[in-house]
Amino acid sequence: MATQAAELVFDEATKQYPDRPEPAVDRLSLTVPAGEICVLVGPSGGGKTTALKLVNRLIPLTSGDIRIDGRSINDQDVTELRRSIGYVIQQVGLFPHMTVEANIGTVPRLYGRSRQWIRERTAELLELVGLDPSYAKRYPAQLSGGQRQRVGLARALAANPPLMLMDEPYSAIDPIVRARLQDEFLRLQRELRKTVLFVTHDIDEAIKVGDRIAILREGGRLAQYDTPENILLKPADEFVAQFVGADRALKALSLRTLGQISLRPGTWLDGLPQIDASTNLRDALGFLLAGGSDRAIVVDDDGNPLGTVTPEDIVR
Amino acid sequence: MFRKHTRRAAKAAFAISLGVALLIGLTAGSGLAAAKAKPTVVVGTKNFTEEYILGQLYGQALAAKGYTVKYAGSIGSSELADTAITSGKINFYPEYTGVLALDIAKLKNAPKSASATYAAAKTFEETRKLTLLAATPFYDTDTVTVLKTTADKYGLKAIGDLKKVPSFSYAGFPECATRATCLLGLKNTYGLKQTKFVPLASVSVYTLLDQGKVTGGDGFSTDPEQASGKYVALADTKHIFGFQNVAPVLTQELAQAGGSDLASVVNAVSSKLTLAAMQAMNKAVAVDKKTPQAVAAAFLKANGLG
Amino acid sequence: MIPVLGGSGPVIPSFGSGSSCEQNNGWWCTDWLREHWGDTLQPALVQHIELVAIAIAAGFLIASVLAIAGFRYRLLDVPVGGFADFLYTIPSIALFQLLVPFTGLTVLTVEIALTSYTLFVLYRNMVAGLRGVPEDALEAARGMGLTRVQTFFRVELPLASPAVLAGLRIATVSTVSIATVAAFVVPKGLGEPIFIGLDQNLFKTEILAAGGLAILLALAADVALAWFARAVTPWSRA
Amino acid sequence: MSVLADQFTAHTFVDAFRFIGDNASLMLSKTGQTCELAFAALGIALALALPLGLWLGHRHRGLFLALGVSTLGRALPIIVLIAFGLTVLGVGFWNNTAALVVLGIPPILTNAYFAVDGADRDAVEAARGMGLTERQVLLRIELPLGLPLIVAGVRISAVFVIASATIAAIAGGGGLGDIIVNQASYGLAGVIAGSLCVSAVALLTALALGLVHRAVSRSTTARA
Repeated sequence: MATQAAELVFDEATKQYPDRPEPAVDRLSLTVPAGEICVLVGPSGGGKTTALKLVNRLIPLTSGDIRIDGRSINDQDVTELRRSIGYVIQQVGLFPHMTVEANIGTVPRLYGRSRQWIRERTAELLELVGLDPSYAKRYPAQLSGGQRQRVGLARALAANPPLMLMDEPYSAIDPIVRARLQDEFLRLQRELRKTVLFVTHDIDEAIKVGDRIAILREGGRLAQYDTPENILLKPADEFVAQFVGADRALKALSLRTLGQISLRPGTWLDGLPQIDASTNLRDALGFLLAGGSDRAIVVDDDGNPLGTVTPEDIVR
Repeated sequence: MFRKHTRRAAKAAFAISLGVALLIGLTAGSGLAAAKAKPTVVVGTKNFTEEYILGQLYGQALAAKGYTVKYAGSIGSSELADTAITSGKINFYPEYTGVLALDIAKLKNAPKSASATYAAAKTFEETRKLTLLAATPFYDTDTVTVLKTTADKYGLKAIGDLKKVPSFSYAGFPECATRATCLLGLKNTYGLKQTKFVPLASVSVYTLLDQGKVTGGDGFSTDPEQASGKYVALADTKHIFGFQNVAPVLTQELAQAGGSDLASVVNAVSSKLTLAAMQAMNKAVAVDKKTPQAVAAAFLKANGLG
Repeated sequence: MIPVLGGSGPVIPSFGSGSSCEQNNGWWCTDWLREHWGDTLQPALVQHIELVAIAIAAGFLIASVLAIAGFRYRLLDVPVGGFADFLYTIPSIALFQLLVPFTGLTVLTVEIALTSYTLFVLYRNMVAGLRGVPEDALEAARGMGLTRVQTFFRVELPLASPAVLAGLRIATVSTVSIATVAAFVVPKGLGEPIFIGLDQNLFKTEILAAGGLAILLALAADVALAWFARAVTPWSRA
Repeated sequence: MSVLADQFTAHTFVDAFRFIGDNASLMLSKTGQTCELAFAALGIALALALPLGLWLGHRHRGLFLALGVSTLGRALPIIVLIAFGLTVLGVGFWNNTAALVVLGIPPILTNAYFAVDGADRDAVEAARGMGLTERQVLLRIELPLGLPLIVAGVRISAVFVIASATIAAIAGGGGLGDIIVNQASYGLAGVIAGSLCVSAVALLTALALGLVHRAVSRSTTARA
């Protein structure tokens, strides 16, 4: 699958509703580099979803500009613009009267793709999102919530768009399935390298999913736009600090794995617990504290010891 | 597009040739009465069995002699049929002479004989661009019909005897309520002021008599039920029901266009319509459930008119 | 004076006597059914189907236009829906008579009245069907770049179709039933044999046969439309 | 056959209103007869269909019956019912009332069934959990919640019954139908006048029940 991604730029983008005193989005400026996931996060009323819908012009800009690969969205035909952007929403919005295949084929069909092309593409996409290709002939009513969300993602990817907009895609799904879908999405992204604008109200999801996080405060103003690490460790102001939570240092631990820190050279001691190098620091700390041991052996995928780690090493 | 043009052109050509042919036909035929096209007869009827049969008798006889006949179907009461013929929606319908004289013309003094009734009806119709052909031998008057058991119980023989019945109720067609040959006659001429009237739009009066829902009903003398012995028709000593022979009403325009030929075809049918014939045909439809079409066809065939 | 019609008396042929069942007004005279299927019942049935088919087709067309208008412009919905409701409320026999001054005792009168009755159910169901399309599907359609027309034909219309077809079923069954009253105005349809049966001292066989045909026709139409609805909306079974 | 079209002038409806004025007592008594027949039938239909529909809905049983009855109710032509009634019950008030009751039952029964059957299951479960008896669940929770739909059913039934009551005139049912089928006596103006009166009765009844419907809808929405 040919991968392509576009750079997304918000340039003083503003949305002001005539009947409200405060703007919904206030002079938002940020750049999402091609192939990265930018998560918009913030309290309700922060204008996250509004900002997302400005991009595909479901909500028209009041002032400022939004550019995709340097081209203003207002210079493009609105239907063309929308067809070129993948769109995933919380309620999924599958068409109940169409089979999974017909749902996925909606935009390709508008582009005049053949049935054969759509059938093959559907099979390919279903596999990509972790569904058996036999689901192609089912109706949405015959799918579980998680399956529907997967089909929704496949549908958004159908025309291979360079930019994806995802509006709280996993909010309505139970935590276990949500974690699995997040993992799958990240795996997919490693392969596809799309530019993704992702809206969530869940800071943990933002930290897990985002390459960059934009925190919006009430009134649609950008509070901070940075990598998850910097957001957690160097919050720009009191609002951000409060929003990411008092446990932000702990959350920051989840950003790195044991393999990414320097370990003590392995003095081999029998009876010490073993832990995978791919475990993130937060989980490793929990493992050590819960195990009652002050040291563990870090092993790689093949079980070879790499060194040992103590709680002090992790929080340093 | 091309096809459409050709078809339209063909149609136009056809219309022109038809027009020319008609013109030639008219010029050629102007001196020859025999070649004159026979007029179209639009037959209407009132809304009960005997009228359906009469409509079929006249219509089929005319069609057999080469007239174009259109059936306008059942129109309703005499009043509606009258509206239909005066407005030109139909040009032929069988009517009862007494109804014409008393209910349509609304003559104050009822004619005293069948021929006087016919004459009065014809005179009236001719003032309105209509006319009558010859009347039938049979007559079919309304009768005040009661169950035989009722007649025996109260000793009823004539309409006047009804005063002996404590609460007299009477069923009939809705228009009976405002007709001199019906309810108004009972009230005004016989003095049966307390009569309770039950209008029936579609249900037979005999049904109500059978069910004991009314004391009397507006029957017809040619109804097959009258011969069953189950009912008694009370004598109309004051002649409120008049003389009800049938005569075909037609427009003067149709009468002139059809000339003596049309009149002779219609009169030939009328002459055969005796009381016995009409009762037999009514029975065939009402009791033996034959269709009016079939009964009329059989009768015309048997009499060499079909 | 009355013209004298001379000549011999009439020959009164045998018209064939009815069966004893017919003569005694039986409940179910098979002889009558056999004899009069061709000349009475079958033509009445065909006429009845014609009356209903025309009314439903016209009603469906008019209701579609009104429903699309009422759906797009909500301001129209109240007056249009109210008017359809108003038409539905007028008793059929009254509506027939109220139309007579304009259209006479014609099939047109009957069709206008029957069509008016279908509007209420069809219009309401169409609008409800269109309004009932899930918001998320519409949002997804817009977000995916479907134009308004595409959204209407590919998403709204198919999703409204179960409600529309349900309305069509109700309207068809009711119209088959109401059309029997049409015989008050024109001697057509299955109402006509019923009226004739009433006139012939309640000939039960004819009334039951024609009435039964009307009921069977209504139920058959209902089943056929239900089957059709199932066939064209496979997703609603999922 | 457009017999009557020619009689039409712009004055026909004016004449009809004049007819009502000139024959006020006649119109009043005929309208009264129609109302008597229709409302008696409606009352009986209500008394029969409402409890049955509520009970079936409460038990969530008889879906097939509820659907079947509503389709059959629509499919039954009134003139067939009246004609059939004539042969069994004879001519008169009771034949017509029985026919109208049969016609009036389906919308009430079906709507009552679906109103109760579809009442918010959470609310019903909460009520059971709070210890309400089945009877109390039905009368205090399901009935009020389903009231708008029930009233809508009564409204459909009422319109249907009034319309059909007019047709009862063919079988000596009296009322405004007598005038409507008797153009010979009352003239076109009378026929139109009768039709206007029937329509007015139907519309007023529909309007009144429509207002009740709105009132109960508002109260249940406010409660929820």
